[in-house]
Amino acid sequence: MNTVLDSVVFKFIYCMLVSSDECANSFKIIGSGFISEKYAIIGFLITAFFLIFIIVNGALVGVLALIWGERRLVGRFQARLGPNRWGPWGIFTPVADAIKVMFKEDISPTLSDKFVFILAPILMVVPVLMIFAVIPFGEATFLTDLNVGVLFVLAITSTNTLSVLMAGWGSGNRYGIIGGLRAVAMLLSYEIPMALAAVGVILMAGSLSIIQVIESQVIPYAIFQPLGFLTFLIASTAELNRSPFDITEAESELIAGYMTEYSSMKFGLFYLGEFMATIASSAIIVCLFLGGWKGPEILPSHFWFMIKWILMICVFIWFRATFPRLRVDQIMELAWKGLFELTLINILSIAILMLIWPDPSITELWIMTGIKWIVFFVSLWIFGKLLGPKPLQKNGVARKIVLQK
Amino acid sequence: MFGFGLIKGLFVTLKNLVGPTFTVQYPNKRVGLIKASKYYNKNPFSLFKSHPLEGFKAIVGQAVIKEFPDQSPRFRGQEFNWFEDRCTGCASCAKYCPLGIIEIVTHPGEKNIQEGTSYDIDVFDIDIGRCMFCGICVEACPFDALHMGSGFERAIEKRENLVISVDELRSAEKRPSTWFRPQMEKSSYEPRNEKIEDSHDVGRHEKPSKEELTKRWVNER
Amino acid sequence: MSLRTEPVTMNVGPIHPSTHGVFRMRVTFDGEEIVDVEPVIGYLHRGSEKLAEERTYTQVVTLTDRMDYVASMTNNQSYILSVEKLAGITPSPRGVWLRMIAAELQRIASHAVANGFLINDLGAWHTPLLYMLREREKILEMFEMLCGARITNSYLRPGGVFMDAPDQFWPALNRFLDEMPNRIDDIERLLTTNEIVLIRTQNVGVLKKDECLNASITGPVLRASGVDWDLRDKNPYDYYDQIEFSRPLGEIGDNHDRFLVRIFEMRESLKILRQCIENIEPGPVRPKEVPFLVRPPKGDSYVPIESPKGELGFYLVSDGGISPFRCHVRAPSLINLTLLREMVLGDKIADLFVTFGSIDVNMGEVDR
Amino acid sequence: MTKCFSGEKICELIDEINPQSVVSTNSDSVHIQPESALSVFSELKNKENCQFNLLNSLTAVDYIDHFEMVYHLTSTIHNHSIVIKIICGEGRKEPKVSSVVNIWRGADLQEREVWDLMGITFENHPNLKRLLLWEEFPGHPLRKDYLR
Repeated sequence: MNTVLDSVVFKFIYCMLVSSDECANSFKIIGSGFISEKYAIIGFLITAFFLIFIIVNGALVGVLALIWGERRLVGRFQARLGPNRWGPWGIFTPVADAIKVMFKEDISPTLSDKFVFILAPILMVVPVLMIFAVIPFGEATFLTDLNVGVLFVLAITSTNTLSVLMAGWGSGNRYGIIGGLRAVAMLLSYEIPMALAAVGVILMAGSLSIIQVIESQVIPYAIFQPLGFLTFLIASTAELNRSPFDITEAESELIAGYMTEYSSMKFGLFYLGEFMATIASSAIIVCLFLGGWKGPEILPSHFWFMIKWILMICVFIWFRATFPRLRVDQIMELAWKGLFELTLINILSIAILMLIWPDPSITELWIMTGIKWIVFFVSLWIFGKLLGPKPLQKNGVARKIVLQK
Repeated sequence: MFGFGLIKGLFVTLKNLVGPTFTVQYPNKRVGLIKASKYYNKNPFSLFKSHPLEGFKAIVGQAVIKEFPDQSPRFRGQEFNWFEDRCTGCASCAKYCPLGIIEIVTHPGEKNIQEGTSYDIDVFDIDIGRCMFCGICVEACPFDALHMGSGFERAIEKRENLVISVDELRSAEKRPSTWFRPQMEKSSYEPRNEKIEDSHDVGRHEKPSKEELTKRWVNER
Repeated sequence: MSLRTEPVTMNVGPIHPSTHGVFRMRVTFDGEEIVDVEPVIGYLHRGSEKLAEERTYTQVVTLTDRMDYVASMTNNQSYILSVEKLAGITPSPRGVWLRMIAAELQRIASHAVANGFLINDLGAWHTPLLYMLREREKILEMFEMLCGARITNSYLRPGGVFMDAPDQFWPALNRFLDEMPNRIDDIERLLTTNEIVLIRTQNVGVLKKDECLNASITGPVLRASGVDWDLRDKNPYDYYDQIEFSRPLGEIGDNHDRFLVRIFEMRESLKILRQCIENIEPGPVRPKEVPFLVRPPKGDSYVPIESPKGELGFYLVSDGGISPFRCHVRAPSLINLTLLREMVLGDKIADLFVTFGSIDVNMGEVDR
Repeated sequence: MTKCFSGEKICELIDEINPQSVVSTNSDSVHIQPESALSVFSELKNKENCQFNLLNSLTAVDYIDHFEMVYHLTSTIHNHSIVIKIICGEGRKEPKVSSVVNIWRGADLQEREVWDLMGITFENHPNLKRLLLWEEFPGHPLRKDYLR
């Protein structure tokens, strides 16, 4: 198991603070710090605090960048300019947004359950921040390497459900309640395909540690198991409440769903949590399916991770700009009748292939990839037939618009 | 195959991502070096001499220039254009206004004789705050004295200031719209770029001379 | 096992993102299912009919602009036709062709807005809506060339139109006619085969042929149900009898049919526009003898036209004065709302807004 | 082209149904008696040579000494149309006609609108409430004697 101490950054700062032989060996130039080995725990705490400070603020800056990027990119997808007033190319728009949100009046409705109402936005942000603890931002650059990293991520993300329900219930608004209940139904359902899609990865990697998963990817799992990638992508889009699965907020139906009654910084926290979840979730997808920091060695590993990360976020924005929303029953249908079975097929096919080739060489891996793609197309075709838009025909004749002369 | 329609849709949005935008950065547009030098009518090097700040901004594409959306010469805008020389104070505009927002007070005078007797204008108030820019007053004006304006940036802080008085009308810049004035359209006149000061240029017919008036109103009766 | 549930009554609107204005529905939900809907309207009531009784016939044109504010040209057209019939005015041919061009452009614009907002109600984050509005923008620019205003046009006058089209109008129109088919193709590529749109709209909000006719529902909604009833063809006004066009008919009458019918009608309008350009001839746009103050004889008139929303007609009664004695608007948007409750009962909450959007009502016209 | 029947033709059509119904005949419309209106309308909708299945428009006019209901009917099958008028509320006293909602569902909102703005009561209307104005609104604004 890799511990916290294996992270290069951590070691670097730790050794600047603490004088010990181990540090003197690993970082010869710096030598040892000024805290004696007796009080090493203080050095440890200071280092940990410093790193957490960086990660949290990095996430916040990332959210600001994402808000700008999303608005700008969606604008371009819609053939308009997007925000362009504040600063060059409008890059200070999120700052102006943040200032506006902070200085708005904080309203809590009379009918609301105050404790729950206030607790909900806080619960939204904290778990998402915890995900960043296990993300490796580059080779040997991570906060910690849990041996159950994937499990940790899946467990932490599911707590979002609770906060959405609390927000919907606590605000005492009917739109809010409907939004919250929809969220519970949808988020709980999509936990299962998400976890099962991750099982395919875990089977191949043979480990739950995210670092191990990345290191085991000779071919990125997105290419190696397209079915798993597709289901994980769809499920995580649903987990993020993003279009086409944004029924919890559903602007055209429920106004803003569970955050209808929120204003000021409470709303800001929801906003923050949502965008941070997008960033974190993209990072997870990059780690599990796109080979993490791996890439040709012309660029440092961190760059590869950043490029993939940003591309993944752009894909989410692209989805949002293109797709209409699904209805609530269709979403549940997709989860239970579609994705659930598809992930099972994925796991089954991987298990069979691993039985045939327990220790595959590169050629055998490519053969396995080919088989996986065949399985992908066949299963998608079958499920499209079963679940797709059925009544294209009426009385067996394809429906069309008649042009009466 | 299932999902094919979704993928087609994704490519349509992708096509629009790289395509042109249809909104404009009104009123200030941020542009690069080439467009900025074209706007200041300089070559890029002399731009640095005359407008150093704008020149440096232009290197990163941040030079600020004015940009207006396209506007038809017939645009029925604010700031009514009124030519006192042509106005006889008949108050047709006030009568035909569907909302009755024009107020005219006159007294008999000698100043603006068009055809027959005339009245001098004391009060000519137009309540722009209630105006809906239908242009029926302009259509009703028999002497082409009143014209629609071409502006649209008349946001002000107080509602009282939305009433245009006669002095304001007199002193205002004359950029009449060509709405219901086909004679102005023939000369390819652009209200955005050109002003009209002479009231002879806006009418359908010339102002008659004293002799003609005498002939018409005295001798022929 | 069945759960004990309790219906929840909720006010949707008048301030709600997808009620297309200030429409209010008192909706009762049971979980996600709709149990009861009662439309409550009147938030935009301005008393246009009463106001018209105190204005001259020309001044009323400005009131008609504000009824269906996404299709002012067809409103003007309907009103002017009624006045012409009442006063016995024969319009100038060029004026008639010009107002037909304006009306067909307006139909494209209105259908573009209807389809865009329908997809917006489906939750498409405004993308198809903005593509549609981009096309509408070109039409509005052409209207600005014609009459100096973009939405409240007041372009038509008894006897024709008030001013001939400027020189730059015809190239702009031709460019639009060349580009628009590609744009509609784009929209179709984006939406008509989109699986999400298909499963959301098919077999939702179904209107049967007979129900539809019995409830006086007209326009694209009626044609989507399969009734071949288009007043441009069945009761041609202006010069529509000299023009060949086909009428798209749906089969089932669900939301998807209504969406498709509007898309096809946009293509048909382009065809009509091309024929109008071919047929238009030089001449005056308005007969000289028509006075500024129209003073029709005693009597009444009702000329229905096919507006983008349905059959629009002005019932005018004259007592021989300079203003109408009574001016009644047969507003298609209001009457198309008759069956809203029947259409959405038993559907999900999300379908309510899609069905409402697919009827394409305009609150300015509903409340007048 | 929709064939608009002249007054005499409409009179003939209605005489086949109920000979006493027609009060007077104009050039393009007929006035019928309010009492027999419902039976005439239902026959007009169902009779083979009429089949007026589309109620285009339903409105009321205030002629100061009486009110007049105006019905524009069209048949989408034969493509012809008629105009029928009913005089009600002579001397401005409680104008009252029978509702046609059971014949044409499309009359629902239009009759509510007429009741709201003109104050004509429709008997047997299932839901005769104010449509555009609020319930407590005094008077009926489209009447000629309505003053703010």
